[in-house]
Amino acid sequence: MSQVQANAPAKPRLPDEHGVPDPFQYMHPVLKKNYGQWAYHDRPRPGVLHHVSKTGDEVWTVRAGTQRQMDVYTIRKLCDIADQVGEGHVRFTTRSNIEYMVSRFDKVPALIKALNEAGFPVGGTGNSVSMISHTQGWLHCDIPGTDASGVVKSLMDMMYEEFIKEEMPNRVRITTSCCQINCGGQGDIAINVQYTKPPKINHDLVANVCERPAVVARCPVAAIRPAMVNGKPSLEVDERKCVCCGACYPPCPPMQINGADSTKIAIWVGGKHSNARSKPTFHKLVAANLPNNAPRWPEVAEVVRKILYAYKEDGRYWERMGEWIERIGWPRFFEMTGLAFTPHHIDTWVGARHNMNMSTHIHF
Amino acid sequence: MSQVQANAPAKPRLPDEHGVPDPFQYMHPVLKKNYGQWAYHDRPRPGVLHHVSKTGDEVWTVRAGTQRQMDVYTIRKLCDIADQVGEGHVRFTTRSNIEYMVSRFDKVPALIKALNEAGFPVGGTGNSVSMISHTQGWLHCDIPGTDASGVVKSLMDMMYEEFIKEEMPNRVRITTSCCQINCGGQGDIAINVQYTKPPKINHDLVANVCERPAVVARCPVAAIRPAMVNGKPSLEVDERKCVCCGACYPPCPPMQINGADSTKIAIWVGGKHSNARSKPTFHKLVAANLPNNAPRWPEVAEVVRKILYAYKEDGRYWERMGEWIERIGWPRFFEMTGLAFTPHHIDTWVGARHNMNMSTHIHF
Amino acid sequence: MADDKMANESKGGDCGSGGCGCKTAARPTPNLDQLESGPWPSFVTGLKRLRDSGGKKYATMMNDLLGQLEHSYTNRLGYWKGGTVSVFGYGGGVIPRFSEVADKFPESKEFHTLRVQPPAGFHYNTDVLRQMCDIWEEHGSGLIAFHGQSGDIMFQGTSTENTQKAFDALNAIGFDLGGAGPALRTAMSCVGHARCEMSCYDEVKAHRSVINSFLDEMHRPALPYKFKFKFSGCPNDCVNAIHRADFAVIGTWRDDMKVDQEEVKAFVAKKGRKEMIDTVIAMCPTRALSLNDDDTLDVDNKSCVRCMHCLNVMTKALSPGDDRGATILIGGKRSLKIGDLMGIVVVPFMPLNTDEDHENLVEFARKVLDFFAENALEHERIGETIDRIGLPFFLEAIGVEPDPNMVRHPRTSSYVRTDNFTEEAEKYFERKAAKNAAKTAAE
Amino acid sequence: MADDKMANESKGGDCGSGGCGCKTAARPTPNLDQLESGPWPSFVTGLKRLRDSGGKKYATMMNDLLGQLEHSYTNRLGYWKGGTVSVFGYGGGVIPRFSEVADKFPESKEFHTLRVQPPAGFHYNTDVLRQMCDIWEEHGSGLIAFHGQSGDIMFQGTSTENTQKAFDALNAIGFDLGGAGPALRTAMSCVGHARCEMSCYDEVKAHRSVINSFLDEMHRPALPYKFKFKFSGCPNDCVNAIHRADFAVIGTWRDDMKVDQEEVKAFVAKKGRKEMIDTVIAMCPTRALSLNDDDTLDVDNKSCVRCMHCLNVMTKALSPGDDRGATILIGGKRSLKIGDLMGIVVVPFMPLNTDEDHENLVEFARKVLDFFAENALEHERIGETIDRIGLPFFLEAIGVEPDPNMVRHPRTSSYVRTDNFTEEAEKYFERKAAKNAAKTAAE
Ligand code: SRM
Ligand code: SRM
Ligand code: SRM
Ligand code: SRM
Ligand code: SF4
Ligand code: SF4
Ligand code: SF4
Ligand code: SF4
Ligand code: SF4
Ligand code: SF4
Ligand code: SF4
Ligand code: SF4
Repeated sequence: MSQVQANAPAKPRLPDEHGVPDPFQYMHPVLKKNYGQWAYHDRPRPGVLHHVSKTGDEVWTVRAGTQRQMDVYTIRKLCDIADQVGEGHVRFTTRSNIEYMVSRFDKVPALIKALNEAGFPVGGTGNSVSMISHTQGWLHCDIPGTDASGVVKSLMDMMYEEFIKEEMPNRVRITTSCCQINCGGQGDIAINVQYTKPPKINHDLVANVCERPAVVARCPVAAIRPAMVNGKPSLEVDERKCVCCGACYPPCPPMQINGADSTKIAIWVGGKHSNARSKPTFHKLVAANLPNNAPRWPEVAEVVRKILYAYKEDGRYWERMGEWIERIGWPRFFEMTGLAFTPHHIDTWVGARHNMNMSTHIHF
Repeated sequence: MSQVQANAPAKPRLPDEHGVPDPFQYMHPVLKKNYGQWAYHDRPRPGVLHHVSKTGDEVWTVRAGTQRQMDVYTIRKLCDIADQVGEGHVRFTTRSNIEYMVSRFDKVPALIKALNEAGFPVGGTGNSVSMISHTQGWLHCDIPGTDASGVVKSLMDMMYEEFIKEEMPNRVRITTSCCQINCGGQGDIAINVQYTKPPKINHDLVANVCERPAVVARCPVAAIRPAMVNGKPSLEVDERKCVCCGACYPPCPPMQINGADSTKIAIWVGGKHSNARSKPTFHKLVAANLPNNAPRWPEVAEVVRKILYAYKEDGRYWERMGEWIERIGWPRFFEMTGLAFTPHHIDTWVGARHNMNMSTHIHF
Repeated sequence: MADDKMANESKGGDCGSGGCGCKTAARPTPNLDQLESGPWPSFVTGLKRLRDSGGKKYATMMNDLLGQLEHSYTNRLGYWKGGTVSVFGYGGGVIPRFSEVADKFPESKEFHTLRVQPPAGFHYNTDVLRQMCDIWEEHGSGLIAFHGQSGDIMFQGTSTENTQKAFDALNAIGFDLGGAGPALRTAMSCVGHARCEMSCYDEVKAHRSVINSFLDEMHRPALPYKFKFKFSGCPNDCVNAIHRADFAVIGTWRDDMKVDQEEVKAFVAKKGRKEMIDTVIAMCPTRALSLNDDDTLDVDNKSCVRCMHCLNVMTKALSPGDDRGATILIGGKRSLKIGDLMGIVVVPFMPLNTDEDHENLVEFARKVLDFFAENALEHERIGETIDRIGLPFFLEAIGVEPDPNMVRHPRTSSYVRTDNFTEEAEKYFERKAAKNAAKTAAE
Repeated sequence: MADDKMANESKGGDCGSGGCGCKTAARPTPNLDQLESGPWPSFVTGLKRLRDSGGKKYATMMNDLLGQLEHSYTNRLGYWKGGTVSVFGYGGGVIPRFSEVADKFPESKEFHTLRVQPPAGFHYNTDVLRQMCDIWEEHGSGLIAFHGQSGDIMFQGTSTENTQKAFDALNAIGFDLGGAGPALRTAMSCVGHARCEMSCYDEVKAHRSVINSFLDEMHRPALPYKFKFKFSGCPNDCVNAIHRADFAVIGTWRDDMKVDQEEVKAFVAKKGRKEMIDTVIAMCPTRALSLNDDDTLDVDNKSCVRCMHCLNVMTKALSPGDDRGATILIGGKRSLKIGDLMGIVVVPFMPLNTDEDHENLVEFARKVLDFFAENALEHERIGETIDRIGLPFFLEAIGVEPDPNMVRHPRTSSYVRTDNFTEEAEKYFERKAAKNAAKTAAE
């Protein structure tokens, strides 16, 4: 028996199911000491938070932008900064910015200098444009209509000044998603893929690659029917019904929804997760059919810029993007941004009636 | 020929299609003179409106409640008052109150005295409980679950003081409907029939009285199927699906939805037609299964009374019933009124999700 | 207290005695009697007065009507059924009522109702009311409702035989039947221009010019289902148009509201700053109001959605602008089949001042009615049609351009085919350019 | 400007020369090169650094990875496909990626990702980060994302063969895989108690006690579809729990908020009354705030819905109450199939202070997960299940009593069978009586 075992690869190790690691072993000591005892905070300058605990302890946090998809050299560079001018403890935010905690204010200037010099912009706090949360794109996903990191890089270059300053009416959360599944989630502004043509079916591959019943069940408008095509079992799409949602593509890659000419970008505004003032909301379509022009998506950047600066100029302090539009009204939003209002902006999906104006609350 | 004609009834007259009569021939002269020229109004005392026109002309309007279903003696009595102490011109409001217009304030006291003495309460203006708008009920309709005028009489007796005073936070519009079609419309408080059992089918009558395809199509949950019953074509109801809406009864009276034990009364609150402050809203269920106890509906009156006085006590000036509840939250509404919150209050109809709380806006 | 004099005269109990001369004894009404007490005017007392009006034709009819109503109160069931009764030349306007218990209450076995259109705004003088009473005493039950929920004068309770006579008499003094069945129905307009400072268009003119252009659709029912117009002079919507009308016309204004700062200061002086903030500033739905430290009012008219609240509170200080007209919403209805619907904004603003404006309103109404007649399914209201085919398609069918004021907000669902989005956007820009060009030319 | 020193070292162009020792020349990347300019840190510069890190194992892999990415940029199409790769003992946690253009870019034909659960709250010291870099340099591509949208550390790009080795090394320094496929997924909790004054419960404790109780559901995928927990310390919801989690735990408080009137006055003195009214009083969603003439603040705690706005604006003056806990919402998800859903309030308030409280949270999580496992259809999220069977039935199934805080408002449709309404009402009154009795007993 041992013979067999010796040649057979050593029986692989059963994992230690640690689950979620305990963060206290890595946490900055001032945070650990005042866990659950914080009193208030303020922001001495853009990119820097100052928290004071009930015991009077204080901590300063310097936040800087990263490219999220980081090579080991970048990560080690960030660690060097933490060890040399920080206090060796960092955390990453839900938007993949890095935060350096220090126990003395006088360490902050050196920290900011080092970060900026290493190419990591300090900012993203308070009423700024924070880092765009994004997804995998062509780098890694199996069903992307566009890239993610590339869109983020192009747009953050355009909005760099608004990341390092706090001059917006309120936080601006921007997201991108490289298909209509929308892993990137919702945002004040969302840059999402929008398919514009029904899937082109590669009939040869369907039989052996797709479990057809599953695909048929995935279609939200029941537009897919099994069909025999040149003698082989395949699928057929009723193009009048199809709403180009792409749901049939993941379980059945031969349902080619992507096409250089058909995959476009749409811009949505007014998504909100927090409960401050108003209840959380979904974002709303404002522009579609924008070209999927890698590597810098100039047309997409231009529309995002117009929206951002109309908001910056007309929004009132503490109004999120959606709340600003709720006050000034959608007619003025389309006027101020120069965007077109088309029949496609009018909801036709299930429950569309709820999104209609059943009142005489009219903006002129 | 003339012979036949003489005996045959004189050929009936073709109608003069007047359509909507011109009101200026009946309108009070001060109103007519200042048509479209009014400047502002105030209310000298409950039941009396005072309008001032841009030319400085003034008119006083005394509003009084009526039973809407009026015998000719009542109408002539109202006319006598108009001729003796009014100025011969009246109008009826959308809620069937009568309004007397006079061009001098000194006529108002006599007008009020005459109306009160004749049993017509002066009031229903501004932030009062106005007359309950109602429908036909057992007096005249072919599909009523309860009476209408009787419910109105019982409840207005209970709320008489609030009609002649202006002590509510804002207008209180109450409506009743004697079946679930709800001709009475929506209200701050609505007293509507609510069927609680599927229809009992009188199979003998179905064949010759109902067009079956029409009935099948009327059911919102497709619970009705054609069926042969003791040899005759009839209908069958899937009682698990039936939501007791009563839509099958009007086109097919043998679908007996009414029953002394099964037809109950439900109370709804928070309906609003105006656009002031908030957009128009539908009323919401608060109590159901109240007994259909003609002739005075005491249990229904008690629930309405509790709701009205909780609103009167806690509502803020200008808050309609629905806006008051929006501020204090539904938990406190059920607490203050002592009503029960049950699974039936949670929407299960199409689009129910829109009525759920998808936020952490919680009232404690 | 109810009018004592009238009450004694018609005490049901002792009808047998005295000169009432009716053949049968008064029907016992133990339930209905309980509806005569209490301060609110009693419809039962009124019915008894008709029953006990010695020698009147309707006395016996009302006696049996009271009997049948008591029968309903006892069994908690209704005993009327429909039928077909109409006047010569019209297919609608009469609600036929035949008793299911004619054996027990023969005198009221037929109790039909004539729906008669009132003068727009419900204005009457005592002369015409007395004429109506006389006619209904002659040909009907003497029971009249001012008014039904749709706004008709309801002459309730006459026989098949008297229906035509009653109508002829009312027709002779200038009145016409209203709507019933799958037809254009009677409309309603608020008191508005006649007595209200908030009114933004001539409701009488709009009501009469629209309805009187479609009397064929009212009197000869041939639509897929009923269709109702309602006319409110401002967003306070005193005739409940948005909830209850297929076609709601609501007055509004496009320019800035008029502010009399002296009256604002007087109001603040009287009520105090705290109440001014809590009941006006904080209650504006779009935070368009701000109170300055000198007690004057800042109005951000671009954010104001014309909800009427601040005008309602300070009627002297604030009033509608001068560039007036109406918003049109389509599709309100009540509960049947799919539940209540409210009208959706289809025309955010249409001027409604000149005769030509009113003709445009009638033309637009015609376009919507024609669309309804050709596209609605049997027993489908236009609001249901719009849900079925989608608002964009409806707009295209009636030639109205999409406008952001039609939506609470644009779609949140990505499930739509947008391959012609760019062409639609170009059309939008062309229209906008044309409008701006026209505007600059007009200035 | 990007860090010059590092940039020169990895200039793609002259890779052929110098000691990079890579076998094949650098893939041309004309598109990707355009993503190296501009002030924001460039992921392309990072990828090139890995490609040009002479002698490193991953250099050639990253060269072909860059080639394939450029190929995608040119054709605007993706070239990855899935497969099945896992570590011994686990069914999930690895995202297999096989290249569809392995012929052109062989070195990166396998580019699997390990999803690794981070320390709750994303806290690290430089020591552990350097260890991770070393491990990923040894067994992977050297590319790590802090963090994926669900919150995993994403060790991106390794071969089938190296997957187990990489995992073993990470497992050895105390880390475990996250979730993938139809399984419990990696959760996320905000910085909360560690550094934020708004935090209403111990997020680390809740996150770790819940997830670490269900590692079987995470590592051995057997649910009908994915299931996600997220933990935010207050209604600002900094981890987007309501939108993105099947089970969202959001901190809140039940008693009155704490008000320091001196700090309120200081704030008003600094900002002025007008700004105080416009940005705090008028922005409260339920008009629960009123500014007194002496610049102190009236808070109507009964109307306050804990939206956080006034606390956010005046962090010194206002803070949460002391009776703290969490609201639980169920059913958030993104767009697939029926469009985006948000969580619905299922537990308006659950205390979350003592160990016992945290155990109750885990027990409740277990009940919901068991319900989901037994009742959801294949590929159906729990939010879709609730829409299908109705919230009342779901509440009954998990033994939760209906509470008005679960609804925006009660039903507006009359289409429901209410014949057992009275029994349900009696049950409600019994529960209320019991609760009141318990409360008075406790006082
Ligand atoms: C660090 C982070 C939490 C974490 O665990 O990583 C965080 C931390 C704080 N957030 Fe947040 N939020 C963080 C993501 C979020 C998110 C989620 C997201 O961005 O995807 C939201 C929901 C966004 C949305 O609604 O769509 C969020 C909505 C808020 C709000 C509500 C803002 C509003 O008015 O709607 C506040 C309140 C405020 O602004 O004072 C807030 C306040 C704060 C405070 C001030 C709380 C405190 O007292 O410490 C923290 C300092 C941040 C700052 O910029 O001033 N945080 N915050 C996240 C930093 C993200 C970033 O790098 O930009
Ligand atoms: C990697 C990641 C994007 C990123 O770059 O950060 C991602 C990537 C994918 N997601 Fe996602 N999702 C990621 C977070 C999310 C989120 C956000 C969250 O979890 O907070 C959502 C929205 C919340 C939700 O679960 O709905 C999300 C909603 C989806 C969905 C839609 C589910 C739905 O019911 O609507 C799918 C489709 C599916 O599950 O079949 C999906 C499927 C996928 C797949 C597996 C695509 C597929 O079906 O083959 C992607 C794998 C890409 C790859 O190559 O790694 N991903 N996905 C995120 C996970 C990283 C991590 O583990 O930390
Ligand atoms: C006479 C009448 C119109 C008619 O053509 O008959 C009328 C007349 C006026 N209404 Fe009205 N409303 C009339 C039915 C309505 C209705 C419809 C209904 O009652 O079924 C509504 C919609 C109710 C709803 O929203 O459900 C209505 C909502 C209003 C409002 C909005 C109140 C609010 O804040 O929501 C105002 C504004 C105000 O209160 O100052 C208003 C204001 C007024 C004013 C003050 C307008 C004016 O400046 O003259 C009129 C004096 C009434 C008063 O009581 O002070 N009127 N008003 C109706 C009298 C009904 C009655 O006898 O009680
Ligand atoms: C008489 C009246 C109640 C009253 O006492 O005031 C009434 C009584 C009836 N209505 Fe109504 N409706 C009356 C105003 C309304 C209104 C209010 C309005 O018009 O402003 C509505 C809500 C608006 C709407 O049209 O939806 C209304 C919505 C209905 C419906 C539901 C239509 C729907 O699509 O939801 C029906 C059912 C139908 O039409 O088949 C209906 C059907 C009926 C019928 C014909 C019952 C039937 O199907 O046999 C009732 C005849 C009763 C009778 O014996 O006269 N009645 N009905 C009102 C008409 C009097 C008048 O002409 O002035
Ligand atoms: S959004 Fe679509 S393409 Fe992008 S990572 Fe998520 S599933 Fe993949
Ligand atoms: S793209 Fe969407 S709508 Fe079209 S066939 Fe595929 S699943 Fe159906
Ligand atoms: S509510 Fe129903 S029963 Fe009453 S009048 Fe209208 S249709 Fe007839
Ligand atoms: S009562 Fe309503 S749900 Fe029941 S069978 Fe009749 S139409 Fe259908
Ligand atoms: S709707 Fe407006 S204009 Fe008409 S009466 Fe009411 S307040 Fe006056
Ligand atoms: S009319 Fe309404 S929306 Fe306009 S300023 Fe007044 S309160 Fe605000
Ligand atoms: S969710 Fe609340 S407690 Fe958590 S970090 Fe954000 S503000 Fe602080
Ligand atoms: S927390 Fe929100 S709801 Fe409560 S008082 Fe402050 S602003 Fe108003």
